[in-house]
Amino acid sequence: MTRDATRELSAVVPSLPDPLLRVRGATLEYRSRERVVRATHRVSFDVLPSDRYILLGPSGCGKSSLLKAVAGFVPVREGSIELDGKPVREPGPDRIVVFQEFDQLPPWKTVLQNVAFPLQVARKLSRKEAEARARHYLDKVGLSAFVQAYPHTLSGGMKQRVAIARALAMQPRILLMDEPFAALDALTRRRMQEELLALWEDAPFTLLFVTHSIDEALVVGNRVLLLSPHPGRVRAELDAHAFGLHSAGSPAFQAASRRIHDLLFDEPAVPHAAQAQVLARAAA
Amino acid sequence: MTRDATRELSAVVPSLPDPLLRVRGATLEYRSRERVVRATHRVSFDVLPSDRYILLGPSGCGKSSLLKAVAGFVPVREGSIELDGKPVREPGPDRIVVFQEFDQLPPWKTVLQNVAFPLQVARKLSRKEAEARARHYLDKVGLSAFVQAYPHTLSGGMKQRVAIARALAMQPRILLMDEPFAALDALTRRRMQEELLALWEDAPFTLLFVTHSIDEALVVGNRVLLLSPHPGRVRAELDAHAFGLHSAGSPAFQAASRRIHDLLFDEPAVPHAAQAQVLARAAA
Amino acid sequence: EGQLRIAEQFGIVYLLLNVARDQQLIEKHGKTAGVDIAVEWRKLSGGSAVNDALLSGSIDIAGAGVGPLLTIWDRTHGRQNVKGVASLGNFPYYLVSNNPNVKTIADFTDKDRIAVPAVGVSVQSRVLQLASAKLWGKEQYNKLDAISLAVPHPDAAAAIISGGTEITGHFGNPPFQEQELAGNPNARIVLNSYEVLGGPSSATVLFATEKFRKENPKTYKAFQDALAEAAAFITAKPEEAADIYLRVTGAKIDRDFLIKIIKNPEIQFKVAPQNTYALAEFMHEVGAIKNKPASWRDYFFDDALTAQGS
Amino acid sequence: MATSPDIGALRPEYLVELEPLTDIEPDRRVSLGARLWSQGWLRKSLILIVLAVLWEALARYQDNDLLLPGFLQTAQAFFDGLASGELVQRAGLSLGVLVQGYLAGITLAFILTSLAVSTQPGRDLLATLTAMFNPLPAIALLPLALLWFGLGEGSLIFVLVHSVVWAVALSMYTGFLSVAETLRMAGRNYGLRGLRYVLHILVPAALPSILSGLKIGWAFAWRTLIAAELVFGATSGKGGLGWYIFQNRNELYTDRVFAGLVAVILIGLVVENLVFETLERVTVRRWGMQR
Amino acid sequence: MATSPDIGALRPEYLVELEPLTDIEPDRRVSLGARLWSQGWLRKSLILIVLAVLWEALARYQDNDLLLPGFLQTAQAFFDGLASGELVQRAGLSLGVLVQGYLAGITLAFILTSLAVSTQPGRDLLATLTAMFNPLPAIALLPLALLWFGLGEGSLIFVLVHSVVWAVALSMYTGFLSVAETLRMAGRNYGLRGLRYVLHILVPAALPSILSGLKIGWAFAWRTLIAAELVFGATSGKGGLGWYIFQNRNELYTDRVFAGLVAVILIGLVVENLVFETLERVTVRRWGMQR
Ligand SMILES: Nc1ncnc2c1ncn2[C@@H]1O[C@H](COP(=O)(O)OP(=O)(O)OP(=O)(O)O)[C@@H](O)[C@H]1O
Ligand SMILES: Nc1ncnc2c1ncn2[C@@H]1O[C@H](COP(=O)(O)OP(=O)(O)OP(=O)(O)O)[C@@H](O)[C@H]1O
Ligand SMILES: NCCS(=O)(=O)O
Ligand SMILES: [Mg+2]
Ligand SMILES: [Mg+2]
Repeated sequence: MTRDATRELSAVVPSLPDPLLRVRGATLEYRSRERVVRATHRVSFDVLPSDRYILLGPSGCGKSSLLKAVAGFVPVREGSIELDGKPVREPGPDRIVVFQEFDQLPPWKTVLQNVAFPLQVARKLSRKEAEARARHYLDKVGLSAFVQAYPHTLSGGMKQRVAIARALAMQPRILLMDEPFAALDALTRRRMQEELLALWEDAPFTLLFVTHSIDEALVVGNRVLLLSPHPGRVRAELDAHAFGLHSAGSPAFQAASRRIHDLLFDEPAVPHAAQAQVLARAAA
Repeated sequence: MTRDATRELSAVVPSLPDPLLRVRGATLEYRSRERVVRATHRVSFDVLPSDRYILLGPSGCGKSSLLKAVAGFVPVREGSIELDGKPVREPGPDRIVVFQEFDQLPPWKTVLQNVAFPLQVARKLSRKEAEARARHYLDKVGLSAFVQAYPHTLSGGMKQRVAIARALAMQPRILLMDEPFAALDALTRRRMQEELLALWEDAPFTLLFVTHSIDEALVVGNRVLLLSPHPGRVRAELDAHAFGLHSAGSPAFQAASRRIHDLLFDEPAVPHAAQAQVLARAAA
Repeated sequence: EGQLRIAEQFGIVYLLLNVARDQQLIEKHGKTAGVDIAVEWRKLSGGSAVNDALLSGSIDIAGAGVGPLLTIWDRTHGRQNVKGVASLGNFPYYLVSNNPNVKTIADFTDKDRIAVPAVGVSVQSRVLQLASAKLWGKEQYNKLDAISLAVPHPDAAAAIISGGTEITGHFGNPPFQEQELAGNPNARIVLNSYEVLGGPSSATVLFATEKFRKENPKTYKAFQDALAEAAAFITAKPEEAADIYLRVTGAKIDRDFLIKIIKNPEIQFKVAPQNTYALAEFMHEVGAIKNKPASWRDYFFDDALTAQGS
Repeated sequence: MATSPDIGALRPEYLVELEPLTDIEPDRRVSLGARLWSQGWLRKSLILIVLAVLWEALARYQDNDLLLPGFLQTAQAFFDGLASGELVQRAGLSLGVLVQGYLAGITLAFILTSLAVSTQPGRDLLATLTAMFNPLPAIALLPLALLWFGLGEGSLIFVLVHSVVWAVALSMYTGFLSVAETLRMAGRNYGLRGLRYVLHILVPAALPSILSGLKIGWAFAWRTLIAAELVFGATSGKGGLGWYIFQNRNELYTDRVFAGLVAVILIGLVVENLVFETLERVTVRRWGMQR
Repeated sequence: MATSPDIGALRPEYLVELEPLTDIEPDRRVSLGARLWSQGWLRKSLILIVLAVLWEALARYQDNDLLLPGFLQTAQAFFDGLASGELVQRAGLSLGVLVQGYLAGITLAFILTSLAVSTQPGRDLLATLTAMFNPLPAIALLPLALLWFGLGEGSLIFVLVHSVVWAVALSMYTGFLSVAETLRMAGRNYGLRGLRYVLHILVPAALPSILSGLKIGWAFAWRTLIAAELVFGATSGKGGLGWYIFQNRNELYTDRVFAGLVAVILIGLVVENLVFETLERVTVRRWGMQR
């Protein structure tokens, strides 16, 4: 990454609030006995309080890995990740994640318990309060009728919506969402986007949001980080605060969308060819 | 369902070829000790040879269930499903499925083996032939560099691409794809759509394709079945053969997209409220 | 003092203990000597379990065969110094065969199998070895070990009685050997331990550690007196002894059959050890025990009760 | 796209106005045969009957009731044992010890496994101890048991713990290790750690393996108890089922030996079908974690 | 949206021209301590040494070498046994039988489980047989073994099979039942059925459970063999380790008894660390199915 990208952004513009999340030169790697896969390479960015910060990039570029690193599941191999000025060391309920996978719901808990349980554990709510809040958010994601169902009886999209409700109900310091709406139909997706933004309007929280939809990035986010193909490097950071739920179709929106599209397309040709970064055949 | 929707479509228009897949009044239900959930209610449709037939509908409306029923995994509770005039009874390699879930790849096989193995089993290819064909299709989905990787080291989108390659390589009688591109970024998704359509151009196959993206439905499909919210019933069958990869943005395309959008939106209000169809507290 | 934990094993060879227990003889003699003795009766199975229990201090008096006594005496020599307290009587061990071709041990062939509790190391095996040594010479003493098998008495007895298995011989003990003879017309005695050992000899004995004897002289004495009285009782009233046996052990063995065994003239209920030295000498000879006892007095405590032994 | 446009014209589009769904009819009745077949206890009883008949036939063929009494003869002895109350009392004594040893073994397994799942030395310790001690027969522990616990229940429980703990720990640990990564992450994300993490995430997620471990442990506890009771015998007439079997074996009452074994089998069947089966139904099967 | 527009102006957008990646540096060296710590055998050896020291200390404290000989004394007896060749020969004999019984047990378990996974009667049969026979101690089978197989290897293998088959079948079956639905569907979708389906899909998918079952089965096979050799103890020349232990126990050579047990333990450790550990590394752990 070039020097001007790693510069201290907040130092340049002193009137900005201190970043809540500060990622500096974060390199993420997965190591196994046979090979080392570099997922991201020296990625830096700042998420300010109340930001709706989007990570956008091609499949396999390390978006999920970055999110997991912020959540404390994947250690940085180089660089640093700080939350409120303190390095991220381990997972915690101040950073609730909506994972990309469908198996993130404990199958032994009903939909209601799935949402209520972490509230009891992490927010110290009584069972009653927790369930009341859980019902509230399950209603928002349109699953009121399924509160007593077990996860294995839900469709893919329904599972993801439970996970979304769980995360929203937790009201964490920073909400980490990994393609949360990918499994949802146009209508439901739209409703979810509305809910998310309405909640944010009510009481602004900080959001780190992975998506692969350019339009969604512009609608949901106020700031978009564009990542290069594997291994992910910062390609650009763009402003998106001007666009909202009702901007789609407007010429400015379409122009922004096209711009991002081109930034992604204009990568040196055959971006998939040399994807695997086989660094070494180490004997760990 | 009303009478005119269940009518024998091919009988009305005698010059059409016989349908490859014929679904008649298919009601699907999941039963457990505690409750019975009706996933679809008397759904009928015909898929003609070389159709690219799209199932479109809100989350939880039974799209995946329908696809699984066609694949032979979920029995119809009422009605019938016939392939080539023979009722579907069990799964088979003539109907290869790309599942919606990410855990459909045997974790004990590398990416290459995951694609090659079913070719050896079902297409009776030699190991060499199978691997050659597997490599060919893995290249098409941009995973050449990862042929030796195990599935657990892949990103969500990469896993789905392996499943797509596996399905394409099998060249089945009918290809069943359940939101195959949902986990993919705009660019990769576009490339996948192109690949799929190019393969179809090369040698037309029959495709039953679940998506929640209206645009994707219009681009990929030549025929779109619109399903109502839970439990899924046929809302409309629309023609989409006029639109292709390069139609997006054209006024006709946008009109078609809006029309479908409205059909989905115009459902009686609060479609999520009474979703669960708790038929009985049966003691099975 | 005042506490006595006794471990016995299964079988009629422990009849003496059963009578002492039923008649509360130990308590009685304890009272006479001025101690209240709380007696605890344990049933264990197998010589090793008895050894382990004694050495771990879980029991005070152990009952087992002469073979185990010699072994434990040898191993604890100069340490715990385990020695015999009394004999439980003279019982013959019969080697019973249901193979019509086998008249003496010389007739066993490779096809035959002799069941013993533990090949090579059980009393039965030792006796068999001694007999072999006499028959074929010292070097050949373990010739029959090759066709011996470790089989628990009841299974071996069942096999001998019902036939149909490879087991054609069983060197058992009472009452199994009597049951075999009674249960299968083909069964006959091929070898009698008395012949090998030179006359009626102690089969089952009681033993204890030197420490126990030293620290509990009154209890120890009371116990020995009780045994003596029990022996006299059985000899005098075999029928009553049989009833006691049935009562105490809860065994369901036929009463007449039991009385017949008790009255068997070859069986003598005596507390003084008899004719054990031949076995001890032989075990030393073949290296089973390292210390050579000068006489049977080496491995029995020097008590008035056993002074009449041989 | 390249499809000829007339195809669209051949297939008219259509639209359906949906009425509210009301006509959902009740269950189709299933045939009597199918309903009977769906009763697990009936199918299993059938199997038991077949086994009993086979046993009886085999016994008659062998015609050697000292080694293999028939089913009927054993049933007779069994009911005699029940009637006299002896079998019930003995089984009660054994079960008492068994349950204590079993629970102690499970607890120990849980502690070892929890340690193993949270620290590297714990992991090595579990692997090493299991590999070392699991193959050791109970008799090997007898001298130690006697030294430490004396003759009696203490030693029996010690031996039982040994026979339960390793198998249960192995199954539990395998279950823990196989919990899906996403689920682990979700649990850690709630802020769960240590014991709460194990209890709230790992245990339920590994429940299928844990249950199979518990079943195996239960069976081996029985086996070991029966074997150990032979050695430890009885204090003043107070022996359990193992002693009952041993004593009757000594007296060549083979039918009673088999009656004792039948008691073991019946208790096993009851525990399997009432306890474990129910547990599985209300947990792993209900949760869709097992078919 | 509601964010004030000036915030965007405060944070300039930026774009980075990416050069091809070349400067990926090699592995950081890890410290010697960390590298040593990462060696499993070293950590485990440490545990073994600690255990040996504890043992020796305990033995000296108890000071009763007929019940608990110390580590050094046992080591002496062990090396004597090795030197005389007796231990090796006995262990060889035992292992020979063990492997036969173990393999037969696994095969039977596999057949039962495959049946169970494909048919309802098979399922009932497995559940019933396991619940019935698993708790039965090996001695219970003695009369039957005598009748059917006579004394010697046949009977030993029969008893071994009994001790292996149920535990392995239970674990295997649990593993099969817990295979994720999508994976099953994928396999059926290939057109796999029957045995091929079991072998190509269920077995690898259930491998963690199967391996834990195999480990448990292996341990129980050892236990049972040792116990059974006492009983079926072959003829004196041909007895295995169990025989060696039994004989020496009878003769109160406790150090040799422990030497025999140490042989069992060592074989257990070798099998665990060479066979099972390797198997796990190249399968379930490599495949990400187990941590
Ligand atoms: N557990 C793992 N072990 C090894 N490599 C991994 C692992 N998880 C991810 N990777 C690799 O890291 C890279 C980035 O993966 P990541 O899941 O972060 O991508 P992503 O941007 O989320 O992609 P997608 O949009 O497809 O979900 C990929 O090349 C992938 O192969
Ligand atoms: N295994 C199951 N057991 C019980 N109910 C189920 C099961 N699978 C699905 N369902 C129910 O069936 C209905 C339809 O599910 P299905 O997965 O077919 O929906 P879908 O249209 O694919 O939704 P999505 O777009 O969210 O994937 C849902 O209400 C769901 O709760
Ligand atoms: N069947 C033998 C069991 S055990 O006593 O070795 O645990
Ligand atoms: Mg991802
Ligand atoms: Mg679906």
